[in-house]
Amino acid sequence: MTDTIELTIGSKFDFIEIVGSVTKGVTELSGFDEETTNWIELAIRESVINAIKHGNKESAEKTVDVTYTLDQVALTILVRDRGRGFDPTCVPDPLDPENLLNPNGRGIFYMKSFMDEVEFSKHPDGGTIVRMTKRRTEPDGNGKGETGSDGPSID
Amino acid sequence: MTDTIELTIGSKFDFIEIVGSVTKGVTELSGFDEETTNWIELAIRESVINAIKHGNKESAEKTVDVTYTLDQVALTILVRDRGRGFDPTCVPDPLDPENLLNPNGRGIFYMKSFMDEVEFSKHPDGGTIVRMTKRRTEPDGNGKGETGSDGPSID
Amino acid sequence: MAHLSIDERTAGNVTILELGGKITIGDGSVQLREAVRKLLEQGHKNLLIDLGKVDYVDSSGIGELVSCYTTTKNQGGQLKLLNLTKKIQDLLSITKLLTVFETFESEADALASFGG
Amino acid sequence: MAHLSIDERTAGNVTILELGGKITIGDGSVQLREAVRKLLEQGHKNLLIDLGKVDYVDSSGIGELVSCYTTTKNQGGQLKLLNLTKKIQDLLSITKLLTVFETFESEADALASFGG
Ligand SMILES: Nc1ncnc2c1ncn2[C@@H]1O[C@H](COP(=O)(O)OP(=O)(O)O)[C@@H](O)[C@H]1O
Ligand SMILES: Nc1ncnc2c1ncn2[C@@H]1O[C@H](COP(=O)(O)OP(=O)(O)O)[C@@H](O)[C@H]1O
Repeated sequence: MTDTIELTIGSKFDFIEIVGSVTKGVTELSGFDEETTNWIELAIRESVINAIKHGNKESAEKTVDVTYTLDQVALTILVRDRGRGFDPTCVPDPLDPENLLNPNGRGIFYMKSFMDEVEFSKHPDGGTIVRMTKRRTEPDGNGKGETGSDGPSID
Repeated sequence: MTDTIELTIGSKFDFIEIVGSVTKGVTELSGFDEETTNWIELAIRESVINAIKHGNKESAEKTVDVTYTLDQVALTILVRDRGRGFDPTCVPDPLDPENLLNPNGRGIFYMKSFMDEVEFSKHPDGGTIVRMTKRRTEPDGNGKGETGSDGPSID
Repeated sequence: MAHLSIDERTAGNVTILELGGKITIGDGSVQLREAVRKLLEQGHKNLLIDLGKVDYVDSSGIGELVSCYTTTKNQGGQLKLLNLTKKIQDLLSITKLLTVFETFESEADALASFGG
Repeated sequence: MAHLSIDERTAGNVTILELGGKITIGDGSVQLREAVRKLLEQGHKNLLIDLGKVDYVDSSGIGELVSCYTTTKNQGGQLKLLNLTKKIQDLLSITKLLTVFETFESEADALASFGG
């Protein structure tokens, strides 16, 4: 069985809290533990902030769509904006020593750290689609159940 | 300026909490006080429960759309289901002494008590649309600002 | 999420059900119905429902309180309410249910009302 | 909603900024920047940021801490961090910022580290 929830907002940072609370609600329903829920919420917020800021450039009439799809294997979240798109392979690495003190440039890195998969594509009608997946069970299918402390790997 | 937020869910009671938290987020952004926020949340939950239960009859593939529109005058919320519709003039009055001990039949009454306007209509493609409005300012335009304790009138 | 907790205790011939959390469509309402049904089956007919820690009730929850009231009365028992929150008070009031339920703000008064 | 609170106090030659709430895009980040800018202008160059009561930070918030660090250093001052929550610790760690910031779990140790 598949469950889907869709949320559409205008391009205002004020609405980020609402995206956060829907994300929290969906991840809790999905059975993720509290820590994983927090990291998923952070990843989605970062993606929606990028959609508002870099994609729609805060123009009020452009919307951001967030779609949550839960199946037995994973929670998949799509974030779509109406911007010009960008080349994700050209984004500077925030771990590069020369970028370490850059005040920007960590959003996509956090998204990739906290989600199992992050893919960028262009919507046929224009705009960027970010597709993020978090698996509900261990990838090797050993039946360990919900991912436990699947947070970032700390060195 | 007008702000719109749209939320679409499948017909599952599990999703009511998510509708509640979006409603709370939107009403807080609208500047309604805590008590008014609680009553608006209750009204919207009742309407979405009706859409899932009586409208879509809990069939998983039918969706419920909730649209929040905020302008300077009011917060307007539309709840749309994919059901057969009903005649709201035929709903029994829960205050009628013979209905007082009926375990059901208070949802629409609460919606009308806590919102300024509640209207039912049929969507051209089928299904019921419930349109609920809560004014942000006093109706006589005397500039009193946000509605204060605009809760139910207690006898 | 969205759960009702029910703590039972006895004071003389009265069973007090201390509810916490949410009495809403689905879980909460069903749990309350089951708890009351079981007590009535076991012969406990004086029921006092303490609502002080209930933070959310919807029309299903109000309806469930009405159902429990009726079921208890039909079996010769009494069901009364203790510690209404402002929200519940308002929801009962506008649907004229304060004329149906006996409600109390003090446990001692409530217990005394059931008689010996 | 979503607000940052900033309490300032002085211990010897160190100004402690006790943050509470959220350091996120918009409000939170701007408030922190303004507070640090003002302190530097007033000649307070030893800054200790207490993050113990911060419950939410996003990449903008982390970026703002980096900005404040750089600005302070460029003006000949020092900015250090106290009481990282687990979340902030993780966010700094995976972006290798624990190699940049001096961090402390005890206020006394932090104060001592600034020297007399
Ligand atoms: N939705 C988007 N549309 C256009 N450009 C984007 C989008 N998301 C990210 N980018 C680009 O990728 C860069 C890196 O993004 P990110 O890692 O989130 O850091 P930051 O937002 O702090 O710059 C952005 O500066 C922007 O140029
Ligand atoms: N969206 C809807 N679609 C079809 N019928 C509805 C809808 N909403 C309400 N109704 C009808 O109106 C009646 C009264 O609704 P309500 O006052 O919410 O009480 P309850 O849901 O407890 O019966 C319902 O029993 C149902 O017959």
